[in-house]
Amino acid sequence: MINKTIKNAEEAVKDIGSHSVLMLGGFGLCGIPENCIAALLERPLKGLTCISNNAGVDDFGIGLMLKEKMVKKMISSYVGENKEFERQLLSGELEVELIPQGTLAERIRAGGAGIPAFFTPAGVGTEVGEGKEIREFDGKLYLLERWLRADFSLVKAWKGDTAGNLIYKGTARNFNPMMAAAGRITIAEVEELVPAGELDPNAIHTPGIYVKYIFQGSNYEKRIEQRTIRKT
Amino acid sequence: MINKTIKNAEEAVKDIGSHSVLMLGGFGLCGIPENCIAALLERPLKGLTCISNNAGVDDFGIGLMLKEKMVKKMISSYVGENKEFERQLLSGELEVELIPQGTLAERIRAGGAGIPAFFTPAGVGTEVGEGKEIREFDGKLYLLERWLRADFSLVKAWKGDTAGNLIYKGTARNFNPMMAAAGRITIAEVEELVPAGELDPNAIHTPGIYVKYIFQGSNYEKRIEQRTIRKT
Amino acid sequence: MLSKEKIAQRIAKEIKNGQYINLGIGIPTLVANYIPDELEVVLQSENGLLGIGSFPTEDQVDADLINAGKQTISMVKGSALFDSAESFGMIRGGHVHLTILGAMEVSENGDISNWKIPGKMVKGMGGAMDLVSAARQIIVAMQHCSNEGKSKLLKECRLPITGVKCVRKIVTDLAVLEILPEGGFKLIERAPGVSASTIQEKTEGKLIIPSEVPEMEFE
Amino acid sequence: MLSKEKIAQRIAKEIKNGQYINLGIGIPTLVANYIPDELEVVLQSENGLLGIGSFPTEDQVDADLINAGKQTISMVKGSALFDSAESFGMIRGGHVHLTILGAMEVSENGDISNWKIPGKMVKGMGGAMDLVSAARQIIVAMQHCSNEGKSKLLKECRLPITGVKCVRKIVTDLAVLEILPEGGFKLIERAPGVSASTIQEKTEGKLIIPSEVPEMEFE
Repeated sequence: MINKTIKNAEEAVKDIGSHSVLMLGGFGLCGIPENCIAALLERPLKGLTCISNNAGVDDFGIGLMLKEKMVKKMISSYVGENKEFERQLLSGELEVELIPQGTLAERIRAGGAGIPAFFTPAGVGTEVGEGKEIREFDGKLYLLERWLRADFSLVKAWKGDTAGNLIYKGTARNFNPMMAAAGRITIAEVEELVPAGELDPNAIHTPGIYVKYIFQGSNYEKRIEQRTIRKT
Repeated sequence: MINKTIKNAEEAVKDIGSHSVLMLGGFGLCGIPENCIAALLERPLKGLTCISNNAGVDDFGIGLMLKEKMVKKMISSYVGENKEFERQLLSGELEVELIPQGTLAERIRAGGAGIPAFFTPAGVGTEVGEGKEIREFDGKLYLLERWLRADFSLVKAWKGDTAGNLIYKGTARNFNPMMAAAGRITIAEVEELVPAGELDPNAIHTPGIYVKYIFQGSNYEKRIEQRTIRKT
Repeated sequence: MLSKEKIAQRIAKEIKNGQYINLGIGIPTLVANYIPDELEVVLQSENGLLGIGSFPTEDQVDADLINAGKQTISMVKGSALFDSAESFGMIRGGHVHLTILGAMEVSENGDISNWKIPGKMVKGMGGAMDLVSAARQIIVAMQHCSNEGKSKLLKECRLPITGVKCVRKIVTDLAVLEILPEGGFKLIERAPGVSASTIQEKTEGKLIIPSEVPEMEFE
Repeated sequence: MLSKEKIAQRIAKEIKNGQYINLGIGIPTLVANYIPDELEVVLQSENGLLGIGSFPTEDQVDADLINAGKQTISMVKGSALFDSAESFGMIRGGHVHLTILGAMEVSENGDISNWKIPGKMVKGMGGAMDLVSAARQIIVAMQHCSNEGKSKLLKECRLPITGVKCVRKIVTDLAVLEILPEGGFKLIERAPGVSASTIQEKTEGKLIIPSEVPEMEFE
């Protein structure tokens, strides 16, 4: 089995250049590639396009990359919770493309699966549909949407093996599997890296074929945005 | 949690009428809904449209339904291994639509996922492309393909719970998950049915939302088409 | 006038046994607290979970298990986890029966605005456009008027819309209203102590008032 | 003239370290037996497996684990199982590096026919159209001539085609050939003892014969 192991996040991101298109997994701060983001912050990068459902918060996740002014453009579905983001957007420093969350997920899935375009009902009659082809199927209107692909996809999984197979945990799966497939070069960071053969082939969420490099991350903070507790 | 359990295959297929459109999971004879097929054979059905990657063999699987002349039309990707099928086709008794396997899988997935149409490169310049819209994206030609949906989807899983969640085994997964999502009414037969809560939510292949009825099947034959053995 | 909790409580009465339901952020999230125990329903979270449970106890908190509002949650028995493409396939494919979500404006033909205030707020639409384009039934939970007292039930939406002709039912702090296929808000129920004429005053869009409009009832 | 095993053995030399490979039914399946041990490659089966292993022993046979030819198989360490939509997403998305498949005819511009003989055979295309439309590299394994001695390397395919301008390399019982971007079969290697003129005789399409054409070498 092909061994995809590399040492750490620093090695993982060393070939990422300015003006690259990146996909970063996660929903809010859940399932984000913390180690890769930290390593990117150490590099003198500019003009990145980041495709990610959210843009982190002011002091964590992609928010830190925004602070360093590495990001030229964000492609996201929801970008609340972030003041620096709002400032850069309103001042015109940052380009933003907002996409319905399901369309974002499906465009990324299409990128990995070799589907250059598809029709979806989301956004018909709204700003999102402006300039896009509209077509009727069985009496309902749909928009034509294109695939999304990236130069590098940075994904985070719970467990992984040296062959690049990944298993996510809970709702930290979210955008990670589709992004793993849609990156020309996909880098996976995992909480636990095991030898090929130790994961149940039937329980794998991302087959290793999509993953170019894998490493075991460290010091996961896993910050919680809304810590809601029930008392008993 | 919603309980979707029914007693057996007989109860499962009792509402299926003549001229229905059915999807049947499986690749070859691997992962086919054996119990449901057996129960269908006991009913006086006619004019069915069956969407299934293959058409079984002469004396097993969908082949048995062909013998009973229940099937008006097959939508499949590969139909070798079946003499009665070939006879009915050449005599004009049976309509057949052959679809590239990946296009078949994606059209079914699209049906379940609310994507009415998508572009794929498979079949461009061939008979499959005749009469279909062709469009160029990034210098490559693609065909526009429509979704497929069914009145009833009959799927077979390894384990299932009363909430309809399914886990498949080995390569018996194949078309079953997409079909489960693309049926207006999806019936799942499983080798082992457990109470809701006993399956790991992280290991589920088909979420229960897609399944209307579930039952524990019996007497699985699991016939092997090509028994290839290594000696040692 | 109803509190947010009362709006949620009233909406809960719309829920039917066996439904799969997506609850939006805000008042819709509160609806979960009022679903009668005898109903078997499943709550979907568009970030990848079927079977949302209650908030976790202190020692159950798991950063890897949140709802679409980024709140920590738990799972009920029989839950399933999946990725975002599968989740929105579920939504787009019409497998979710009921979507309950908030709105900034609703128009008399069922258009809804809830994602953007030009020049002021740029949070994004999240999953709302997908949900309203595909759910079989959409109920909106909202305040009848803005903080400035202006009606949010309009002839036409002024803010950029989230979806066209998709809202069927609205529960506000003043009333329950249905949107008629030919357009117009039909008054179905009044909040306790609120008169039809008050509701008329606070509704900019076309309001249809039947001869009898009962008050909402709460257990 | 090469046996099927020798054709497979020659094709195995085209395989590079680190490749993900889809092997078709027939001669291509045999290629697996000749992949050098020092190469780390992964075999994909389009019915939902990455990491095909050897045939199982009698007591390992599992009806739920078959390859695309419906043969019982085993899995290597590090395998992954998935559904057919994911499998063809992988193929269509260009993640599979190399596809090796059989053909009934190949034309000098790289068209391939392998799924239908009108009026005679109606088996269907299976996954072949998806594979040839998307794989980065396609190698065809075939007999140079039909049982009746007619060339199967043609100016234009006569049978319904499976894909347009997609074949890059062909290994037959007589020769290794490359299809040139501008069209034409370029003779790369001859089977041991087979002369270029014999190959010319048996090739209907345009054959380009370089001044030196080495014989195939086998270990």
